[in-house]
Amino acid sequence: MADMIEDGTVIDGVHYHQHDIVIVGAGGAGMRAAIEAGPNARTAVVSKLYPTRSHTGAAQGGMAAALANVEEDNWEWHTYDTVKGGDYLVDQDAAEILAKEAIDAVLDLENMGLPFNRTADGKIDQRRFGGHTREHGAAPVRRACYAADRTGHMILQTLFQNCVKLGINFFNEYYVLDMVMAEVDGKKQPAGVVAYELATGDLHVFQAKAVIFATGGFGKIYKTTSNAHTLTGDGVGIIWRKGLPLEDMEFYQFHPTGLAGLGILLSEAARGEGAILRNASGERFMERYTPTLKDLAPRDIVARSMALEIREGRGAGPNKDYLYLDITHLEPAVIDEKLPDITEFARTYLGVEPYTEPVPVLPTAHYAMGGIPTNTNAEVLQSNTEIVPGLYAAGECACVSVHGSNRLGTNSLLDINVFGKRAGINASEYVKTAPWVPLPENPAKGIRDLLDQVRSGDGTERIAVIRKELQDSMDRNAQIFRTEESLKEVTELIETLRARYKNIQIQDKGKRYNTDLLEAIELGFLLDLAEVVVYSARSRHESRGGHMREDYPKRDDENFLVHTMAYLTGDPESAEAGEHIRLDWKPVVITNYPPMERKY
Amino acid sequence: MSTETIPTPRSSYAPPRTRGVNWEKWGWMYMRISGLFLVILIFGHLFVNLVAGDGVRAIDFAFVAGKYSTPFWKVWDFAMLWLALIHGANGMRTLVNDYARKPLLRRVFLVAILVSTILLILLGSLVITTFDPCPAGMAASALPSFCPAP
Amino acid sequence: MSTAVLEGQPTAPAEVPSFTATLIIRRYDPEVDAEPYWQDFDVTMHGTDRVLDALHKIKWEQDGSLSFRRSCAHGVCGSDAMRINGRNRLACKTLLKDLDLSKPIYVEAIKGLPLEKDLIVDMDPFFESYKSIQPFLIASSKPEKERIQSVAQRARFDETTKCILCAACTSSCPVFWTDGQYFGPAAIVNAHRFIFDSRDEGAQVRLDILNDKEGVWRCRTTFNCTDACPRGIEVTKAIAEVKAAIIRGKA
Amino acid sequence: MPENSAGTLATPPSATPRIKPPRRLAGTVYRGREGMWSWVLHRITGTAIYFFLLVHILDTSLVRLNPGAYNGVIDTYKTPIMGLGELGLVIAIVYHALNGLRIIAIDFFAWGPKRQRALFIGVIVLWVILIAGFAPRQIANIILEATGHPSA
Ligand SMILES: Cc1cc2nc3c(=O)[nH]c(=O)nc-3n(C[C@H](O)[C@H](O)[C@H](O)COP(=O)(O)OP(=O)(O)OC[C@H]3O[C@@H](n4cnc5c(N)ncnc54)[C@H](O)[C@@H]3O)c2cc1C
Ligand code: HEM
Ligand code: SF4
Ligand code: F3S
Ligand code: FES
Repeated sequence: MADMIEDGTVIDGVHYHQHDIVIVGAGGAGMRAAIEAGPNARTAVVSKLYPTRSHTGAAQGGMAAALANVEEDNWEWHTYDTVKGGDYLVDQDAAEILAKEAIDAVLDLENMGLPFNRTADGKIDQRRFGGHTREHGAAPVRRACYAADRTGHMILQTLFQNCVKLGINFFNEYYVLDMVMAEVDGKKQPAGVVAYELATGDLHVFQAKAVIFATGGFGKIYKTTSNAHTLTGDGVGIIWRKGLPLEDMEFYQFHPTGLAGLGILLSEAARGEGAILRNASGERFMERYTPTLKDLAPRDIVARSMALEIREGRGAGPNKDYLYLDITHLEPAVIDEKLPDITEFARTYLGVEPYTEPVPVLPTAHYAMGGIPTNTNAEVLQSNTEIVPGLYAAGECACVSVHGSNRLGTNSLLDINVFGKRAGINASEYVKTAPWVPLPENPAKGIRDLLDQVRSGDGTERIAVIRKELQDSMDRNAQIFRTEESLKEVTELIETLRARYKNIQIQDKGKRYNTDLLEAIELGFLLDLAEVVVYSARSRHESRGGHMREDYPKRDDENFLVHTMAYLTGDPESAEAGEHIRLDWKPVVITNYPPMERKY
Repeated sequence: MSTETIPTPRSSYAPPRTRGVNWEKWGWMYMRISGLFLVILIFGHLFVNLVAGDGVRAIDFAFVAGKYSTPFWKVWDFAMLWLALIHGANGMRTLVNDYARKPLLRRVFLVAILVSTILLILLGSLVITTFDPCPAGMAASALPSFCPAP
Repeated sequence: MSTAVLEGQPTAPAEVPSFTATLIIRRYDPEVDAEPYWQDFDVTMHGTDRVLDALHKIKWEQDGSLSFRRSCAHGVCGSDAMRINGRNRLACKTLLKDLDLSKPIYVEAIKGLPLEKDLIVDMDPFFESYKSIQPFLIASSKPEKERIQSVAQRARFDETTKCILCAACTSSCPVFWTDGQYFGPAAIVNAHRFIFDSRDEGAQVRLDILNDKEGVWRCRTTFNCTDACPRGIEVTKAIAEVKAAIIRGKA
Repeated sequence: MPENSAGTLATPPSATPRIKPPRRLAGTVYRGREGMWSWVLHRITGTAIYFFLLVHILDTSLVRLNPGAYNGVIDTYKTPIMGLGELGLVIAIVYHALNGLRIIAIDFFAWGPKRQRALFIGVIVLWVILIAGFAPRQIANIILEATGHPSA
């Protein structure tokens, strides 16, 4: 056994580091964890991007918390909305924690310096958001705390600022590509991670007592997405390849209002401030679908209604294939104060002036409800009940599950703060007593082989082509509406793409900043995750939240009020998904809210 | 990959910022305040010397002596001399700091500016304060009209 | 109609007439090149495409070794500041149709930071400078709930909270190019964000830091930073406000 | 209105370019705008004036040391070449002074930075006017001097 290798050692070109806690990812969740872990344990944050480039910075609308600063509200209503919004697939104990700790999460951020918008009496201002209601659905409530329409930006900046203050140790532009696991007392535990340094092409092994994954989402399995180019689900993919389960992967959220054709998001905050969705004839069609909440219904419902409008020929534009988001009735001063960025997006990218013209919009792939299963302590599960000691996950890459089958707007920025913090606290507690897990011999070997193979590959396939085919097909077949037929089509495509992926060639053979190489590796993760998403979706014969099966249009609580747990088994190289994916089911935790029909 | 790795391309951060007397703030203020005065002083100077009367053609010793016979123009030029020279020298210091990268070269330039400024200010002040409008040995035609005949 | 309603894309972009753009990119790979050199690429693009799309197209279809940073692709993460036709821009926020396409488009790395490869520069000096102005709230009390701040007090520093640390400003500053010692506009913008925050108690510390030889006084009001800022921050104005605060002795 | 905005998706590359391509050098010259070029000019003029001032103090000092020599030097100022040089100097000083006032306005007034472009245009306009007023006079004087006017 290589056992312990001292910090700073370089063996055979591989650099070794030792930290009590290694956090993978420097987005909102990763940095929130670092703020808790940093002062208590030797912590390193390893991120493939400079922290402030993380996609948390793109979040716009707000962060939910029942502060009751502007109108009556309480955390119990928030819990209810979260459960109902997630179509009752939410683990209710977790949702309670989320809603309860929301208040402190917001106050923590304010104390750290986040410049929230203010009410007339100087308190944190709040606004409406889809699915957030008072008195269990009676009417929309102002619950989202916000900083103009760049709440995520301000969260990311504030967390980074506090990391600077605490002197957190960052390894920026280091791509974590593998987790090293070793057996302790017959149980698999993380011993560290292997990272690729973009600048030099060197490999680094970060030995750690505890590893926290906070690598964000994987929206790039789709073509039209609000997600960044870098959101390729590496963390989720690494966990998957270790044989650990992934939960509820079929539930992917489509946000109703992406800029048509581009996917750039126009926050729900626009509708929170009064924007209206209209079809070609100018009709406010959401009144027909959800008379109470109208445009502020949860995202799955709005996105589905939009898709129906288009399907039934009421779309706008020459091809009747998009709808309008109308804010022309809002005062320009209000728009400038509360929605400055998104109006600028419309101007810059579509050349539309939102003061006077409605903006063409379409649903866009947005958020992964599923991911690495964790309990409410952010500990990663290796089965329905058992945890992996020392392994944590938080943020979009994790599935607690507080979002169930459909996340409410503003609950994710909340999620990353609440569970990021929990991950940081729990990991620091854990490493106080936990022993070092010995590193196996040559821990970087697997990744070095993979990199060498990709680098030296002389096949005929280009990664961009494979990626595009995947993304196009996912958009076509695994989007808002799914059928057995469409899912089968994309399953078959993924099978061939996986085969073709083995025959790729990259052009950049160098060491420095070889983004060509990393895009190839990222594509590997995308293929893996798309396969799990589609496989899980095919097996869920019901419609719930973000998962709409046209061939099974009803929710089926009898058979499917359970979380999907997908495992990689057998020969991962085997062609058919069924040969290497095993599905299992995990019960949903229900405390106060028995499943009911979902009406808004 | 072998043990041999290419040297890290990340250059280390630049040396610590040099400390010393903070000339910058007062220099900055000075540039602006002196600038305001200089506008009046220089424009007045230019006007009287180059525009009024016969313009540049009128300038000769007698012209200067005539101006300096009253304290008004002495004070004027004295102020202009000091303000402009220090302003210019401070401006040149900025330039040198910006563009002279080698520490030695920078030093040489800065000292040169300092020395020349002091010398010129002294020289100029001396000239203005001790000016004699009717020096001996000049042809009467070259002297201002108010000089007593030699 | 098939099951998938939102068949592929809104077709609008597909109908857009395509056009050829020529990009001339300043390439450099220290592993093989002694000096940076210019290389031409022709790409077929569409109406709403951005320079970033063109770069991607080159990377994905012509030359995979072309290296540049990017992430969000809509101007909020600050990854892809580069010099496009002689001015600092975000590639993801520069639409091709706003450029003169009858001539080639010149793309090169931002200036003033060490060039690493192609369009990638070493950002560490930039972040060091940012860190040295103590970019975090300094406040002694820890209230039970939120600190109270009026709408007007909040508005006072709103503008400078928009910064995405893209370095477009700092690397457009002629003073920064001279020796790279100047704190640079981005650091000052981020200091401004705290100096004028009514909740912060560290204004004096930051003003002292920026009163340094390499601080605000080196700014010669050339406005390149303001012109370059993709977030529309009036950077020069923020710097002027910091100067004024130093002179008055308090924010 | 809807059709209109749909059309915007299909806008072809606009005919009026905003940023024109630069010259191709080792790296391109930064295409700054008014602010940067005004500063470049300010620097150049400031430096030019500074060197003139050094010489000017030296020659004026002759007034104290040797009036005869002073007249000799001043006479060279009246030659056409020096006359033109002097014109250049005035052009430089006027620009530097006006732009200096612009900088002061930017620094000390809240509206300054926002109006810097307008101020720059103001500087240029005033500059041209002042020079237009001064140049003919100076040139007339030079010609008169060159044609041997008696006042020397
Ligand atoms: C446009 C948009 C708007 C949104 N608006 C809202 C909103 O208004 N309210 C709300 O609640 N939620 C919103 N969301 C959702 C929310 O922003 C995200 O879910 C959340 O920010 C995810 O945070 P994270 O910390 O998990 O991941 P991220 O912020 O995405 O961070 C991921 C981190 O992991 C790192 N990483 C990834 N892979 C690797 C690797 N292999 N090695 C090392 N590091 C790696 C990255 O560098 C990055 O630092 C929005 C999302 C988008 C896209
Ligand atoms: C006529 C009135 C003048 C005004 C209003 C004026 C104003 C200014 C101002 C405000 C600056 C500071 C610029 C900055 O900080 O960015 C400056 C710089 C400078 N001035 Fe003047 N000035 C005047 C005359 C002069 C004279 C007579 C000289 C020469 C001796 C001179 C030489 C310089 C130089 C060399 C600089 C430095 C330029 C730089 O750093 O870019 N100025 N001037
Ligand atoms: S001030 Fe503007 S240009 Fe400068 S780093 Fe911030 S966002 Fe970028
Ligand atoms: S570009 Fe530089 S000189 Fe000042 S106005 Fe901006 S910091
Ligand atoms: S890619 Fe994020 S700012 Fe351009």
